[in-house]
Amino acid sequence: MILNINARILSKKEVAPDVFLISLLAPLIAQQAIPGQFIHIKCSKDNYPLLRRPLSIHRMDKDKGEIFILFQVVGEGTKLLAQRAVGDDLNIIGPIGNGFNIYPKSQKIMIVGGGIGVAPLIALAEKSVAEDKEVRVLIGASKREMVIGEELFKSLGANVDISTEDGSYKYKGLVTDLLKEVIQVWPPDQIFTCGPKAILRKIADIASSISINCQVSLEERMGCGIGACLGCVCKIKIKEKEKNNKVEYNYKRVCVDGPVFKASEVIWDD
Amino acid sequence: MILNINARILSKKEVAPDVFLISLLAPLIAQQAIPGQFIHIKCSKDNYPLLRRPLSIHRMDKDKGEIFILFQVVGEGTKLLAQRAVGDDLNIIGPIGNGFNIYPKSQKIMIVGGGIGVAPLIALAEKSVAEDKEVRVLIGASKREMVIGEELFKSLGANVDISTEDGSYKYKGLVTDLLKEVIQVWPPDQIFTCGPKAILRKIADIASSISINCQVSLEERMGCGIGACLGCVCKIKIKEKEKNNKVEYNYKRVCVDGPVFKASEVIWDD
Amino acid sequence: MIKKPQLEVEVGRIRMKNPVMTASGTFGYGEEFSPFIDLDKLGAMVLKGITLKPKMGNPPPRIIETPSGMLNAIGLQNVGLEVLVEEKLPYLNKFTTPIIINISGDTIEEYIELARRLDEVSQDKKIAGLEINISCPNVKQGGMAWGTDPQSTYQVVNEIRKVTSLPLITKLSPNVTDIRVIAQAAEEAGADVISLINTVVGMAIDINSRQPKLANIKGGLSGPAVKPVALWLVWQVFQTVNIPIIGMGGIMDAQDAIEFMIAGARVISIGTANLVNPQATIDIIEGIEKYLIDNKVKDINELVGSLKV
Amino acid sequence: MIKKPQLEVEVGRIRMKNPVMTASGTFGYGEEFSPFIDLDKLGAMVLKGITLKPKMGNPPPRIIETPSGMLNAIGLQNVGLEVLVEEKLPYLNKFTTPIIINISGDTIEEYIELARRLDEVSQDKKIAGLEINISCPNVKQGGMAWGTDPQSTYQVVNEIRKVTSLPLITKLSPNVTDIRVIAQAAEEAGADVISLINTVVGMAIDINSRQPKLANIKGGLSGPAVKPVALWLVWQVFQTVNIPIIGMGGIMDAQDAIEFMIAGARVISIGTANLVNPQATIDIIEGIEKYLIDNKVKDINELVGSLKV
Ligand SMILES: Cc1cc2nc3c(=O)[nH]c(=O)nc-3n(C[C@H](O)[C@H](O)[C@H](O)COP(=O)(O)OP(=O)(O)OC[C@H]3O[C@@H](n4cnc5c(N)ncnc54)[C@H](O)[C@@H]3O)c2cc1C
Ligand SMILES: Cc1cc2nc3c(=O)[nH]c(=O)nc-3n(C[C@H](O)[C@H](O)[C@H](O)COP(=O)(O)OP(=O)(O)OC[C@H]3O[C@@H](n4cnc5c(N)ncnc54)[C@H](O)[C@@H]3O)c2cc1C
Ligand SMILES: Cc1cc2nc3c(=O)[nH]c(=O)nc-3n(C[C@H](O)[C@H](O)[C@H](O)COP(=O)(O)O)c2cc1C
Ligand SMILES: Cc1cc2nc3c(=O)[nH]c(=O)nc-3n(C[C@H](O)[C@H](O)[C@H](O)COP(=O)(O)O)c2cc1C
Ligand code: FES
Ligand code: FES
Repeated sequence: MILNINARILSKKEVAPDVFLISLLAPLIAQQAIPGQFIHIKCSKDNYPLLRRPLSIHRMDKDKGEIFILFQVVGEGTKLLAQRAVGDDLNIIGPIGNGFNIYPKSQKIMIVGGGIGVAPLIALAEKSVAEDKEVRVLIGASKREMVIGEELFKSLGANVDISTEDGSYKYKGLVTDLLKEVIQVWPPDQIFTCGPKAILRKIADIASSISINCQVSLEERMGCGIGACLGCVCKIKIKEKEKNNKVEYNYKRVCVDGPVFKASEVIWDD
Repeated sequence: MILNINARILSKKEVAPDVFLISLLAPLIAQQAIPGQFIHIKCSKDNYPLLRRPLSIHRMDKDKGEIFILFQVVGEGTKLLAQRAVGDDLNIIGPIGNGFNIYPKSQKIMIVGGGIGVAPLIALAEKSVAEDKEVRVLIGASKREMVIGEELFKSLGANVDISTEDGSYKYKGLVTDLLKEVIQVWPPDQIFTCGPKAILRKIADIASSISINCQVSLEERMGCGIGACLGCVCKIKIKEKEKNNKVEYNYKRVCVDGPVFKASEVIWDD
Repeated sequence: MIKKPQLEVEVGRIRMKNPVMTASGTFGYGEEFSPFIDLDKLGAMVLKGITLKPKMGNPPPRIIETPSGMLNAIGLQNVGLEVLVEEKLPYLNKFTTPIIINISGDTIEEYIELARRLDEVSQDKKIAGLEINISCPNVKQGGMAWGTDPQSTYQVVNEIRKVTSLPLITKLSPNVTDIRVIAQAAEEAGADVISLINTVVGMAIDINSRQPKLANIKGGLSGPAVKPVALWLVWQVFQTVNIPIIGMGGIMDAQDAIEFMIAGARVISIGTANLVNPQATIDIIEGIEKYLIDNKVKDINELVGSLKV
Repeated sequence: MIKKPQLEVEVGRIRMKNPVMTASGTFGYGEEFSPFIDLDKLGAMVLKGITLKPKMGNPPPRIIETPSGMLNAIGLQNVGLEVLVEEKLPYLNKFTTPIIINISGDTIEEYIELARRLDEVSQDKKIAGLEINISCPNVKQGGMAWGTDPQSTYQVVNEIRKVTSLPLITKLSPNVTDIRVIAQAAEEAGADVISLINTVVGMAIDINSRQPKLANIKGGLSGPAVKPVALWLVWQVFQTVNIPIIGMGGIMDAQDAIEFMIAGARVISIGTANLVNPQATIDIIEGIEKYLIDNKVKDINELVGSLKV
């Protein structure tokens, strides 16, 4: 059941330059939420900026009734959010979306996060570990300071590799290059990924070339966040219709039909 | 010379319910300002709300280079202003306007303030006292908590009378009724007033009936605040043209032709 | 004890508990909002615009935020008439709230066919009325083109009038030189109600890529930014026609809603506000009631067109 | 060392140091802004709209803030042609910045007489061009009525063309069904430049008094709220005419300005932003220069109409 509530801000921390971690008191959302779902947030107290902002549920603590968001300040909405004070109430809608689907039979789980895309992947790693999966995490960042979540993933017992584009930390290059190397030695049963579209697309290609189930968390500009406005669509293949060599597709809503889609179903052409 | 500067907020205090006193570091404005002038303030840091808000210079401390504003929270702009933090920079334009004109030959100065209208009158009382005038102040408020400036006026050596509409403090009734009584025993050389339009109008009538120079500080919605947009006009009589029993008028800009006008020149009909 | 003010209104034979309804395209098929509000409390529900056949809509991005507003270019993605009737209406028919179907066509024949079928359907599915969308800026053919010319407005409404006895609401575009002649044409053609405004055409550009921010290049502006424009157009139409008006455009709260009623709207529609606050409709109903009590207005209908000029 | 980008532009024989000018009515007679900026740094200055005789304007309130915008109903208060020429131009002629006079008439004869007189005057007072305001929503006769019909647009521009060789800018109203036909009419009638948009008609209501917030009932909406609309109309006109375009409507910063240039404006005008930040023009000139350097654009003219669709 999706809720519209005012959630108390319990803590706020700048974990990397312009990247904030906020915890919210939201017991009913924490109870229900599954990894890969998100909340839709009213960042301001007035009508400016107007629309809500979608942010993944970074982690949930069902016992304490808390949820966490981890976000990068990129514009007006996230700027205001970063300025909100501990103790303030934040109006949020959630949990929203389908979440990641970990197949029961999967044993080796590969998690690949690009930049702030690691946000929903911690919860996913937590769940995978709880389900006794072997978990390997690849984190890609532009430079050392922007590597987020390394300690957290490690504390969960995951094997973590890191790439930085400028080579300032660990593997130098794109996380997709790192992925290509790692799967040679450690072929996973499933790949889960979240990050910039260009990265997701490459990972989808890699996964498809070796026929591994890959799930990507997509981002699209949102209006309602609850499936009503059809503002947030992406192109998803219609399987039955792949005739005449022409791929047929539908527009699916990222908010409620996603945000997680099978990489093989996504049409990446825009 | 009118300036556009960022002035540091030095202090902030709620002096009555929803009435705030803020001091700003603005040496060049403090130097030049005369009582009755105002500053035009960007209350928000972004474009929402869009326009500046005009507030009188409540007091100026030329030595310390400080100016004070005293304002009531009535809408979005003043609400944001009240939320600004000490240490923040506030973008302001000023000093603007003509200010009150104390005639050298005047000996008895009557100052009448309605509600938050007392804001610019403290500076005026200060100047009048400094020029060795006898000063009497009447403050009108809705109720006791809303009486503003009593101690300040007294500390300047002014004789202060107060009226409250609900009778919760001193004289019960309108400040205009109080004025009528006081001028019987203490006819002033000049009356200066600021407050709600209905009050100003009545005071103008009283002053005209006994032919005393009366100066009113008017309020009108402002755009630029610097005389360019013609948004803030009021009707001011054209003296020479009072022929055919028809009062002729011009639209004068409250921001730079005012905000202080001779009560006898103002056309009150709208 | 304070007596509750009378909130009931009637437009074109559609009786509503209160004057607050939902604007097409911002309320899905109603069901999406059931976690947040009791759909039975609404004055009426207008569903996402429907076409004869399912429509894919425009490529993304479809939504861009602008200062105090948003541009959308959904392009009328919808499930098509038959799915609406078979899958969406049964759920909605569980509620007492009148259901209004917003219809769009590329050709006049499509409009007629839609109206004819819905008229038929309304025998067993509850349909309170049709809203003729001749003002959608986001589809290539049809849409807005119909509503920017009095002749074509007359023609569409008139042809639809012939095939159905359902109450007809004609939804007008603000993108016209003189909305009064369009409103008049709709009235003469047999519309029972005028609704306005649909969105205002606009665009936004990404200065880094130098591309339009919307894949569709242009979109429809809605939200608080357009409120002053919508209010003026409602007031203009109120002075022109004798049929009731549904006012919308940037209504975010009860104050906004009351402005529209004073300007002449008998009913108001909540659009973009639903996206920002899924409880907006209910908050606004309560806010209107409070205003009436505070201002000692016994009947909401007294407010309509009460602007003092 | 980074080479400074080329900022010079030319519209209708008016050469400007940079593409940033001021929008009529928001910059007074220039002098009001001299405490804040160096008027010599501007691309051009357009003065408050002038009429043949002095005009009183509308009663107050004349300005109301709206979400991300403002409504104004100044009603063209101005000192009249003679005072402009005798008292305002001498001061402005001390600067090198081109001065453009925005003219309004109730009748076509008034427009002609204004243009004729200004043409005469331009022998010894420097006048770079005339902007024909056929789009003011705040005056009873004349104003916007001229600019909402292609025939009357053609007529006004054509008659003015006959009496002056000064560069002619025609300022268009956004309150029309199809701005392209109006722009075309202006071009055919001999306009050298098109400027747009003037304000969008709107209103606001005080729900306590139930009166319009503006004494004039309606006013013109400007500011960020209208930016998406203005941008779309500039892009429409850019695809239609061959003469250069001056774009305006809600430009608050350099990013906004660049959007307009990409959409097809060779020059941009700053209106409402002047009221919010009297240094806006200078900030925007600097911001544009920075963008050009960052994006390695050598000449500002390369940006004009470079939208990728
Ligand atoms: C399902 C989902 C989950 C997300 N989870 C996270 C997260 O956990 N942490 C995080 O830092 N970011 C996340 N994002 C991206 C985040 O929503 C945007 O960074 C944010 O909306 C930017 O808002 P702004 O006002 O700061 O930026 P602006 O650029 O000012 O925003 C303008 C508009 O664009 C939209 N927008 C901007 N960037 C994006 C984007 N990448 N995706 C979708 N809409 C965008 C905004 O919502 C807003 O409507 C997620 C996005 C989606 C769709
Ligand atoms: C010369 C001058 C001096 C003033 N001095 C003071 C002062 O010292 N202390 C004080 O508390 N108030 C003063 N005011 C009134 C003050 O400007 C308004 O209360 C304030 O602008 C309200 O802004 P808001 O956003 O809070 O209210 P909103 O109602 O949200 O404002 C909406 C719009 O209306 C305008 N507005 C609202 N009320 C007034 C008003 N009374 N006069 C002019 N414009 C108004 C605002 O500027 C804004 O543009 C003065 C006004 C003027 C013209
Ligand atoms: C996302 C979105 C989708 C819309 N879809 C439709 C539609 O299908 N049919 C229609 O007539 N109007 C549609 N509209 C217009 C709204 O019904 C309404 O007329 C407009 O948004 C103005 O109201 P608002 O400012 O309250 O949103 C849509 C608006 C939005 C924002
Ligand atoms: C207070 C005010 C006065 C204006 N006066 C005039 C005028 O006299 N002549 C004119 O052509 N346009 C006038 N305009 C319109 C502006 O020049 C400009 O076209 C419009 O405001 C849109 O630009 P903006 O959003 O940047 O303000 C006026 C606008 C404002 C806000
Ligand atoms: S954001 Fe409205 S449908 Fe997804
Ligand atoms: S506020 Fe612009 S002239 Fe006074």
